[in-house]
Amino acid sequence: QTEPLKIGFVLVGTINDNGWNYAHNQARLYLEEQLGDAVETVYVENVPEGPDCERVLRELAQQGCKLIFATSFGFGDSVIKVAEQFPDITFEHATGYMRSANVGTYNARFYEGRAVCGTVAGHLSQTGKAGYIGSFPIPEVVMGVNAFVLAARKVNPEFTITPVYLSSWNDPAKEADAARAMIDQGIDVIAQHTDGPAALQVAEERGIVGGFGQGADMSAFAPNAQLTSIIDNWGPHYVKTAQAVIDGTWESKDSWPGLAEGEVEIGAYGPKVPEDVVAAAEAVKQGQIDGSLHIFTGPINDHTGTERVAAGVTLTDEELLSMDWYVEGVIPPA
Amino acid sequence: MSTELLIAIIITVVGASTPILIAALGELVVEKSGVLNLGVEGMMLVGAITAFVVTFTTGNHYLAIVCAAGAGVAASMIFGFLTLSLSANQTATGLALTIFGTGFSALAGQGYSARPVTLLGPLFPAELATHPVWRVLFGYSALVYFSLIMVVVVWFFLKRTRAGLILRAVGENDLSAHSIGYSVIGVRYAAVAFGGAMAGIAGACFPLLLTPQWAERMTAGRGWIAVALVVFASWKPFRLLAGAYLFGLVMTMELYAKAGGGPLSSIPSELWAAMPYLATIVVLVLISIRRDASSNAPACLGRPFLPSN
Amino acid sequence: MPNRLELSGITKQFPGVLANDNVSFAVKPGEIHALLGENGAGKSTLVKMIYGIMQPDAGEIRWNGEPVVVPNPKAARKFGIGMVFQHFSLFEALTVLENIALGMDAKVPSRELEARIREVMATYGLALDPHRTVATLSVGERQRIEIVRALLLNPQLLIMDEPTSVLTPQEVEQLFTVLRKLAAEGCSILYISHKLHEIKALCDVATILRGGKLVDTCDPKQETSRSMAEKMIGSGLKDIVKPEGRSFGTPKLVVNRLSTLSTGHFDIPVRNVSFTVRAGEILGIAGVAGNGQNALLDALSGEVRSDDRDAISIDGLGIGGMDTTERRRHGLCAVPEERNGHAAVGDFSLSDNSVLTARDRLGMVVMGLINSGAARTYTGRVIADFAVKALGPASTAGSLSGGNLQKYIMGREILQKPSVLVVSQPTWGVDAGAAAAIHQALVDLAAAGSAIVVISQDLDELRALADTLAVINMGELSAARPVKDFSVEEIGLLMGGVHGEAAA
Amino acid sequence: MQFRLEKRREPSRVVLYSAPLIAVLLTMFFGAIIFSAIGYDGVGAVREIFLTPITNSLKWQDLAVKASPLIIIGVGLSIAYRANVWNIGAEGQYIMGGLAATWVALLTHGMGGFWILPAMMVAGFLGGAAYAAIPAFFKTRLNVNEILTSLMLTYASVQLIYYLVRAPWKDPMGMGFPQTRRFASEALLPNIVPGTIVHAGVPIAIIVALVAWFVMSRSVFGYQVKVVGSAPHAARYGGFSENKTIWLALLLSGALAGFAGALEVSGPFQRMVPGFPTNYGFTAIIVAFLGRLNPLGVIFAGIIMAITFVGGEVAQTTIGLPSSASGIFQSMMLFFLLAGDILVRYRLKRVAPQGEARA
Ligand SMILES: Nc1ncnc2c1ncn2[C@@H]1O[C@H](COP(=O)(O)OP(=O)(O)OP(=O)(O)O)[C@@H](O)[C@H]1O
Ligand SMILES: Nc1ncnc2c1ncn2[C@@H]1O[C@H](COP(=O)(O)OP(=O)(O)OP(=O)(O)O)[C@@H](O)[C@H]1O
Ligand SMILES: [Mg+2]
Ligand SMILES: [Mg+2]
Repeated sequence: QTEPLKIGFVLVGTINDNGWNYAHNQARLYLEEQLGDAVETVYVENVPEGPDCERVLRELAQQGCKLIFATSFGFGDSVIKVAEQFPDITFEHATGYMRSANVGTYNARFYEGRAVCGTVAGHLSQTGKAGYIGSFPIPEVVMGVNAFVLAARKVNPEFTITPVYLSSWNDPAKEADAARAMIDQGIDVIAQHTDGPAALQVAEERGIVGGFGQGADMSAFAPNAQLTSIIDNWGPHYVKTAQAVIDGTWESKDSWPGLAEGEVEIGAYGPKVPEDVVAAAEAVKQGQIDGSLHIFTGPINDHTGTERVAAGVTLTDEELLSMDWYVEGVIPPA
Repeated sequence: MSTELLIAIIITVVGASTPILIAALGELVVEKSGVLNLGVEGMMLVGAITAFVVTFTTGNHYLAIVCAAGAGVAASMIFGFLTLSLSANQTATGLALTIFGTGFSALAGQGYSARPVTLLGPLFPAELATHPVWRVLFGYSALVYFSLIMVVVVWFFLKRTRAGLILRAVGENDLSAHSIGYSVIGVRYAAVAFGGAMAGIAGACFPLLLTPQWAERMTAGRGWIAVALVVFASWKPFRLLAGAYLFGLVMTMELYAKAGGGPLSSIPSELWAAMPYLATIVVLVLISIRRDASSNAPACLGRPFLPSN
Repeated sequence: MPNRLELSGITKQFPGVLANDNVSFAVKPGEIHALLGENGAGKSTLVKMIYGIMQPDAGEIRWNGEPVVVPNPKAARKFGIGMVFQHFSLFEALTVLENIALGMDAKVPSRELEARIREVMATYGLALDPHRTVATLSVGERQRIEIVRALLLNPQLLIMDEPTSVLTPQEVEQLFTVLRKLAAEGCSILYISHKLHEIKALCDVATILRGGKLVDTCDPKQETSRSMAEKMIGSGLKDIVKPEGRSFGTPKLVVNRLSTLSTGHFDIPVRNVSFTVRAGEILGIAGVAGNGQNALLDALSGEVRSDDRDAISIDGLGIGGMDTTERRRHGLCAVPEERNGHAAVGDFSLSDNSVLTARDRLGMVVMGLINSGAARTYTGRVIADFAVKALGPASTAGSLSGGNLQKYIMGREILQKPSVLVVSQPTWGVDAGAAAAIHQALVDLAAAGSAIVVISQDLDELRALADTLAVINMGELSAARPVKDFSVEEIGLLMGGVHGEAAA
Repeated sequence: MQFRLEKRREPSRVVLYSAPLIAVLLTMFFGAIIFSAIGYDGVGAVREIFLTPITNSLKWQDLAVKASPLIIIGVGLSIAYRANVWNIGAEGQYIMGGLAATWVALLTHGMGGFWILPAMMVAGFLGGAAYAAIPAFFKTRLNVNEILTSLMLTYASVQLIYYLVRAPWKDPMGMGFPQTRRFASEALLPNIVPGTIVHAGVPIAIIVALVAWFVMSRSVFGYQVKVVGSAPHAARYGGFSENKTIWLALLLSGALAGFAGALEVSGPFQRMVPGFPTNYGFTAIIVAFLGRLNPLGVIFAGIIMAITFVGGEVAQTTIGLPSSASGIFQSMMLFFLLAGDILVRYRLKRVAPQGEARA
């Protein structure tokens, strides 16, 4: 009888955030369910980025975790440092880019989901204006904004999107007010990169065309307004990684799966989305799954109208991960 | 700017201002009695989670508001017991109360964050608020009218009633009030409890008025703004009203400017986010330049009451 | 007719102090009854129990013949007991009307209340504007509020705890007229004061407490001030030994056209004050509280500095621009009237309090560090020389009684042998024995060649102590003259702001 | 049987110094009861939070590293609070100190030199002091409440980090993520115990506290702070300027907070990140009180707070206690301490029930 593999999770927020950390915790539960007695998991929530994270990682290592998932970008430095001290423990860092012998990185191609949402928005929006609520303009978010509007403009070439950054990770009241401000100024589709359902709830209340669940299905909060949702499904990756560690086949690499691998899922479509739009959206989804469509394939102009990507050229992953410019159709903030 | 948009902005500003106004009104009464309770943020969080849980389990918004007020009172009584009965340092106790409220609400709110509730609907029948102009007057939920009525009530209470006079007297000179036979501690307990109830209701505004969900630390620092506003308003209820709406405006303008993509949207979002806080400082300074403001401060504010017998 | 008030066996124990020990006496209707005693004899404690602020540990209170319990001041007022406090219980930011309303138990509509106030004021000849904010009123006017407040209740017993310590002689006389009128109407008055000649002039009976025990009841009209004082302290009273026919030396402290700015809301600044004090001379400055004494003391001590270097000089050296520390180095020490919190820090030990003012003159600081041994030694000397009742240099200042703290503070300054000493209210609220000791120390310091300025509201004190006298009124100082050239009436008129010819 | 509070003639030193210990014990006791009552392993929670970090020697380095910024900031705050100056914006001053040090590190990136680290420390000192100068200026000039200004400035400083690391200071090699580049080795705080994470900031914290203790208890400056704090009138009378003391108290507490920021950014963080504000400034307020506003006490209080943080994480992993529990334990500790304060000035006395007393 071998010891179960002890797996630790380090979460930047609470598992009750309805979003990012919630999704990771769901995946942890999925992992336990899938591998049963072979694994044992623990998690630490609300871990600040920086030295506190370092301490938590060491704590988990000392408690006998052989595999540790650190699920926030800001944990990167700490992971690299602690991994050096514990060479026989495997670390996986979400959304990071620094790897070492025992540190791997993983992320999900959320932009693929954004493209599906953008397609729905392009079809349904009457004003042709969408809003996008984010906390900070980091590449991850910029990529999502761009994917969304690129897809929408394939349907409606006049489509625009206005990103609004709140400069705060967690202020649902402000998210709701931002949604109100958007709706009051003619925006009828809202996407958000913040974790909570606040914006969707406003969309529901105001009866605009709608919005999209982020990270998880949020139809409970907005049964009519949620057009569809992007679901973070980390479970398969966790199962695969844990199995690889158990089997001794794990090696350090970057894993960036998307719709095709089931890492990103598109949730159920809302009642407002008619058949033909569902079909169009599913086509975009399928295209990305079978590789026939990559949303960041040229020609792409930036927001000033200058061509940034020539026809037929596709942006590399490297370029995507450091994206700091907006495509045409984005009304850029500062 | 179209009238429609103007009205829409007004409505959003009113919503954003209401919790701050309610909490600040409570704190104003507390401070008028000579007590400085810095635990507003903590009490608001306790109120918010209570309101959420009650709404979620019973669906009754008004019951939720009452329970939030009760929870706020309960939290404020920790503060009251320590500072009034045991003469503990008010600043430290208030800070501890905020830490406590944050921790308590997070603990109590476990498992509630993936749960939806509904907002408290408008008080008046929808027919009254069909026309946009009528909507500005009749389109709000009871919490908004409550906040406005409380401005008048607090003003009237402090200025026109005997109980208000006694409360001011206690804040002005506790030893004298004691020697002519008023229960300083009793009056202050009442004031602190009122402050707690108002902070609890202010907290209830978050799930019931602004965004129908529970999220940890969802008050996001607005309790502190409420405390600052009391000084800003130099302890006057109507100035408090103006102040709260000014802040609601600053906080909301940012979002309208960005969402509208106008020239103001080129201000970095970090500067926008810092604006309410910087504005608070600027206003505190402006108020202080006019010397009379501080003379309106209750003379015993923040000092423990230590009668000689 | 039964006694209005009868106390029997009243006892009150505080930790370590038996404040009242089996005290029994009675007050008849219409009687003006004095309560006398040294500091800490238990007078305030006793009346606080009558008024319901405190509860006796044992004993009985009878009111109009009935045994009663007075649980709180409200109940006392219901019985018809009014009280004017030793320390006023007014709310500065509120109006006269609001202050009075607060003292009423029933809610009276403000219009009606105002009418009744005007009526009471007319009856007793008290003038006051009900709508003024208290902060803008003089001390005498403030006391009138307290009296009106008590009178509105139609009291059968009025308790007054040291009401005259802050009034001009004329105001005292007015007060006495009111009290006599009240007594004639049948109201009893329980009157506490340290001013024995007032007791003689006003009271019918005097009850004397010592150490919490009742030691004597007498008729003050049959006694001398001295005999009453000796009963209070239980032994013979020492006189100030003041060498006759002293000659004064050269001018030491010269103040020349000193003016201050108005600082706070209601502080009166001083204008164009000039005087000279010579070595060996004691200059008394009389005046009603709130006429600029505080501003004068602050300006002299250096707490408020002057723009004009030469407005104040010591031995010819202009010190107007110096702060308190520098002035102390040049020999000027000062004692403000407020003891706890101004002249001393209540939370600090006496030793640490010595560091507050004596650190430079007595070398308690070496290279920025405090030599606590030196501070302790010096404090021990002060305690011994001035008979301060304290456990030792490590006792906190706040644990001392007011009188003992005052002795310590005076001792702390006097033993520094300042060449100029400015003191305010050196014996305010201090009992006769301690006051005599402080007076003697001041006289001795002057005899050793220091120049002394005594600011006081107590004319008896000034007349006994000072060589020359000036009167301060509304921030202006009259010319200084030898004290024996003044009559009490003249000083009183000057204090009230009447100058020159009118005074003659 | 009833109890009554009775004023002591002299404040009790025994209670003064034993109260924090009693507060900790009461917190453990009631914490165990409360958490058991709501369905957690209460005894386990107390054991893991309060005892494991002490008994497990692997945790000592964590305690030291976590406690040292708390101690440095707490020492500064205890001095300010003694002067009756309520600086609750230490978090902002800590941030500004960190930013100032970062600025030096980025400016000197690529230059070698032993002077870089000291320059960063000086910058941290000045940065924190400069930020504290704002409330000091408004307080002394216009009598604006320093509690509010210092707090509001904290929120503003957080946004300043966000802005700087997102735009002008962004790591060019950082894949667009909002953080600065990693500091060069000259700008990193050295480790002093090989094989651990204990950096030079740890002994510095102890030294800061000891020096502050000496200054506060022996020097005229310490005396001045205490007089101004307990009796401003008496201070003026004794020749101490209240305004000057407010300035000194705010600058000193700000400088120490900024210094802590510089140590943190050059030590554990090694670059500026949006997650740099970790509430040290707010937690240090509790530390200052728990330490009785005495620099020596602050050392112990800092360690106790560090224990609750470290233990809080242990309890999460071992017994599944939610992270919010540490906040509840911390506030309970402070509540008990503040409640116990009254026994410094008063004693509890048993009194016979009413009725019997009146014979
Ligand atoms: N709670 C207390 N416990 C012990 N002693 C006390 C307490 N409160 C007051 N005292 C004692 O009371 C005295 C101070 O009271 P107070 O100032 O009324 O004195 P006093 O004798 O009336 O002097 P004065 O009239 O000059 O002010 C001190 O001797 C102090 O020891
Ligand atoms: N609240 C108190 N707690 C403890 N002791 C007290 C208290 N109040 C007064 N005492 C003590 O009781 C004694 C009587 O004080 P009391 O104030 O009655 O004296 P007093 O005769 O009014 O003196 P004074 O002439 O100074 O006003 C003093 O020794 C004082 O120290
Ligand atoms: Mg007394
Ligand atoms: Mg008395």
